[in-house]
Amino acid sequence: MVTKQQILQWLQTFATEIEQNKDYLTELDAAIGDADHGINMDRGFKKAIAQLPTVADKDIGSILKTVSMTLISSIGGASGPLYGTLFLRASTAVAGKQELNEQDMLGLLQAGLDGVLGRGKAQLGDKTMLDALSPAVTAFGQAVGEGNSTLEAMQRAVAAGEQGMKDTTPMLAKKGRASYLGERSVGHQDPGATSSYLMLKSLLTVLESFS
Amino acid sequence: MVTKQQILQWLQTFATEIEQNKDYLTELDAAIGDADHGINMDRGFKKAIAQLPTVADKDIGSILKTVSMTLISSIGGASGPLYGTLFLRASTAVAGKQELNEQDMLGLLQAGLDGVLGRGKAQLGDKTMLDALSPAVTAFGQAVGEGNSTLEAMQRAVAAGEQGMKDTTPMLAKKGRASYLGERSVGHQDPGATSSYLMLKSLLTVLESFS
Amino acid sequence: MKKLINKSEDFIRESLQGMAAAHADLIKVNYDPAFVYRADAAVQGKVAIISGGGSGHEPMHAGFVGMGMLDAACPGEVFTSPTPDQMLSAAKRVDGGAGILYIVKNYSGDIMNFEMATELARSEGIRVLSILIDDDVAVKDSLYTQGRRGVGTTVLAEKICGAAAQQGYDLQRIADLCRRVNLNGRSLGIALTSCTVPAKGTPTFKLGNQEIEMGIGIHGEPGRDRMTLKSADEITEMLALSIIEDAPYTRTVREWDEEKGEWVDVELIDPAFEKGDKLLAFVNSMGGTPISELYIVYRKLAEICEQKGLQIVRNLIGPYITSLDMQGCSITLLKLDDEMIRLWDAPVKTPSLRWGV
Amino acid sequence: MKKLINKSEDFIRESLQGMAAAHADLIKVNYDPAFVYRADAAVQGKVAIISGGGSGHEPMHAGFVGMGMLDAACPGEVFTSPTPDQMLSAAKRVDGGAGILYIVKNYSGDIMNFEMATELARSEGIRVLSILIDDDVAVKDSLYTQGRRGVGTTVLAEKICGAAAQQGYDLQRIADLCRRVNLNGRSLGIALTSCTVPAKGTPTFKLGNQEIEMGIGIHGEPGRDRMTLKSADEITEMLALSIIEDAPYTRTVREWDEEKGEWVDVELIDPAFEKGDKLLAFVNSMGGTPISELYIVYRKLAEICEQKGLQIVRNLIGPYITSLDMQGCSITLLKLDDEMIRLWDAPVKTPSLRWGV
Ligand SMILES: Nc1ncnc2c1ncn2[C@@H]1O[C@H](COP(=O)(O)OP(=O)(O)O)[C@@H](O)[C@H]1O
Ligand SMILES: Nc1ncnc2c1ncn2[C@@H]1O[C@H](COP(=O)(O)OP(=O)(O)O)[C@@H](O)[C@H]1O
Ligand SMILES: [Mg+2]
Ligand SMILES: [Mg+2]
Ligand SMILES: [Mg+2]
Ligand SMILES: [Mg+2]
Repeated sequence: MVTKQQILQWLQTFATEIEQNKDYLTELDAAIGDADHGINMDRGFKKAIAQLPTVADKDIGSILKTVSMTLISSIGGASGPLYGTLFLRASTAVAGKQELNEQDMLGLLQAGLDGVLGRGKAQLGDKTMLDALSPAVTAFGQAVGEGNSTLEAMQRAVAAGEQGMKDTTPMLAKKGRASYLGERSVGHQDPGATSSYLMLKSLLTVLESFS
Repeated sequence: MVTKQQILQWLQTFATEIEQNKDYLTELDAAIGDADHGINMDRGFKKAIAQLPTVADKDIGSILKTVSMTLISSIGGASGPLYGTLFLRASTAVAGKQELNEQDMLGLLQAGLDGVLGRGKAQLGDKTMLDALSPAVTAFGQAVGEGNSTLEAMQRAVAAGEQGMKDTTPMLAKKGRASYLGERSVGHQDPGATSSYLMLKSLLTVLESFS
Repeated sequence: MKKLINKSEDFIRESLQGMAAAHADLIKVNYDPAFVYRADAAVQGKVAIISGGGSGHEPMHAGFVGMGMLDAACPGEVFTSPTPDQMLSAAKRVDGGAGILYIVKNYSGDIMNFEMATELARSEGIRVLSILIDDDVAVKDSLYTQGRRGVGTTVLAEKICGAAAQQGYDLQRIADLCRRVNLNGRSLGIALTSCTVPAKGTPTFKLGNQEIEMGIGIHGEPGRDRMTLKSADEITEMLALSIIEDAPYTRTVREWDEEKGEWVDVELIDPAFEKGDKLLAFVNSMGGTPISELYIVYRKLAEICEQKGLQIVRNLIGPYITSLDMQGCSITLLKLDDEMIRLWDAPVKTPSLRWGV
Repeated sequence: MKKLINKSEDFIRESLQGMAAAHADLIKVNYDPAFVYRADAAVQGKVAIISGGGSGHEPMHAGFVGMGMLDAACPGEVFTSPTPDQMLSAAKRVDGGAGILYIVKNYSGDIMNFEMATELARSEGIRVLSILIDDDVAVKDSLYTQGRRGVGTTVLAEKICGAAAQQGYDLQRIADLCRRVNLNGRSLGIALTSCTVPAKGTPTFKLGNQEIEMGIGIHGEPGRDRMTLKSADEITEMLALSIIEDAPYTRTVREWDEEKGEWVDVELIDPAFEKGDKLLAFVNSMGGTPISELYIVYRKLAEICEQKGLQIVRNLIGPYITSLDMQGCSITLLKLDDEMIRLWDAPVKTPSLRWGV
């Protein structure tokens, strides 16, 4: 069971991870975008974390919804609506819950992924955050289907997400700013896929620390 | 006797000298002015030289007047009116002459110097072209007074002008752009004094080559 | 990084405060959420025009708020589209009951945020349409990609639609006009230097002493090609010919269908320029290039247009849609019809565009 | 050097050709000698206002030619005052029979060339007065030196005197007004980077990554002090306080006495600013600094003026008197009286300043 405490800690860990990788994410974005992805994510998640104490006693759905609203109103750009929608849909999937079993976790991740798909209308291989998220969620679902624990499933999800992130490097971008570069977008890792991988990795870190 | 041929050659030599020292004069002006003295002088004297064939059969006064008019209408800035007036007054002093004796030469130089004084209203020690011109003309006059030839007098004039030019380095500028720098103008040689020294030196070079 | 700023996180707010202090007769500023609006908003019975986008393109958009142009502008963080709550608050503040047109530049971020804002506004009973600007011919392909960026034509669309709103056009007519301006406008830009984003503190890309980036956007994103420095005439020729000879451009955009009450996909085609066309020629500084150089570009552009049988009947020259301190320029050509000319000439009174009053 | 130019020797001519092509309704250009003049010159019965100076300060002066401002502008080479024949030809072209005012910035070169032009014009029977602008408080001493440079106040004097001429003021009254504007205006500038003169091709001075030049002029001449980079607020405070607290400034200038028919020395004193004064605040970009940063400066300037009991009643913010591509800014404060306010607000229609028409 993933507890509310672990969810709160996941958000906290992800925010710290973003802060530490702020310059790295921004540099990735400088190469094929507009040099702000780390700055954007850091601004949004700092604000989101600051809101957590006010909702720590609510259910997991409410917590994720607050994160979502803060991201939507403070990030802007592409990542604001995308991460905002991800957390919004995730929050709906787990509305009212105080802890999450394997199926709940799959529901959360799948809903988040669907949110990103619906909002951004990108396809796999377009060189976006989807390319890290989608294989990770698939791997998670498969692992759960095979009867694994959330921790085990998450280990496979993170591995798949990492591979997905790395696979964005040779891709030609079709969505987002990198698409304007045409051929020149090839050879660079996508910043959004990288932050999405960090999000998954943060969750695994927390689960492992509690196991 | 200084012949018309020598005067024409002086102007030509001075123009060449300016061309070769264009960057040097501009760098001197960059330090305490606006980085254009070499560019200005080169533009003006190139145009003046281009006019010489049209007046080569006229008297020395007419030749110098043509130079003056070209400088005035093509240099601008401080050096345009100053060198323009110098040649204008010099031309009046030797109007109608085909060759110049020692007294004529003194008259020419003195009139030119007076022209610069009247136009620019600077004083000795203000860190301007006057600080090279004035001691040179004084030395010339003294040498002629002591019965020397134009060549000998010019040798003394150039030595005095060179010293005067060098003496501008420690001066605090009171006229021209360098004056805006206040104390920071100290320690730099004045560009206008440098071009004036080159003018005197060019004349000496020509006289020596004919002697 | 050398800039006249205090802390980089205060850059936008303090710049807005300066604007508010300087132009109190024209505009007001709301800080949280951030938007700039006409001092006399809401103008009852008039369609309100709202635009917005990342900051760093000043004077666009906030400098174009005022009589005859925008009712509100939503400034995002530097090069980051604003958030839905900014757009929603602005809409509520300037809604004069005749509906709102959002003019949106075609970037993933801008589109998603404006879409969210549109849905929120509608849920509060405000009538909103939005039109996309996608005029940057540097982007070739549109079939499977994001398509073309919105750049210089945005300024022209804001002026023309602002005048239409001022003259009492209704919402649908203004939206149609805005779409027409977009379809008839094309742009291309070049950078001599990179800009420096305050929060990053170092140049976004590095260019050698003899290198330029061709086909840049307005966010310091790299261009399509890097090439050796060329003369102004050669650069102008490259830009102008790429624009003038650009083939008809087809793409599918999502527009709100008011009758159906849903988003629908619409196929739109830019017509190519033709001999005899009347043009507005817009030569824009990316921020660090002085106007003396823009005139050198304009000189060559006018010559090329003349050779091609295109008639420049209006022009705009200066820094209007910039990338912070970037040196470089962009050219926008807009094919004008008589209605657009009339609306272009109509009075405008904003901090950065002003005539006729 | 990276600029949008062709050959450096063609920089000025080609830039003027671009201006002429872009603004044919407002201005015309004569190339040899070079001057820009009102398309409808000579305006009969109106005093003509002519200014001029080195190029590289665009839009000043040529961008200010038109109805309600200058009748002609004489562009010299970059940072080099124009020549007497340019000024004389311009005077002959725009003379409407009511005399001519030359507005001259206080530089050795400008003064000498304008003096020669004035004498030439008079010898041809044209009535000419000239007024010196010397407003740069960076220059302290005046007794034995060239005195203060003419900088930002020039733009304001051209607008105000241009309006006066348009309204039918006679020559002496306009000259007196121009002198009054100069005595009430004070400026100070700062550079973050050096400019690069096209013909030279390298920056005029070198500044370290963390260095700025305080008290620069407009020709890339070094300032009075080099200091480490500071925040916008600190820089604005330094500039503003140096201007506001500047003591009354006395100097002797040469003016033409029409009755005596000769040059006379006149002692002039700038009054100091006082609590309650109404001001025009002009925040100017040196060319490479974008308007977003100017607003940050304006924000602090407005705050300081308020603290000092000075009331900003008009402002001008943008690149109006520049140094090519230099990054930096200058502040000009002009104490206004009611007549000046009225003339400032009067219609103006030039390539770079336009309102009221
Ligand atoms: N339509 C889209 N669908 C999914 N992800 C997208 C889309 N557009 C952009 N992204 C992601 O957003 C990332 C960029 O985010 P960010 O730099 O914060 O926004 P912006 O591009 O507005 O500056 C990209 O690296 C990409 O992963
Ligand atoms: N009033 C003056 N009297 C004499 N010489 C002067 C005066 N003002 C300037 N100069 C000379 O002019 C030189 C600068 O010439 P130049 O750089 O061509 O003109 P500008 O200062 O207009 O750029 C100075 O170095 C100085 O020698
Ligand atoms: Mg980005
Ligand atoms: Mg000089
Ligand atoms: Mg962005
Ligand atoms: Mg000069």
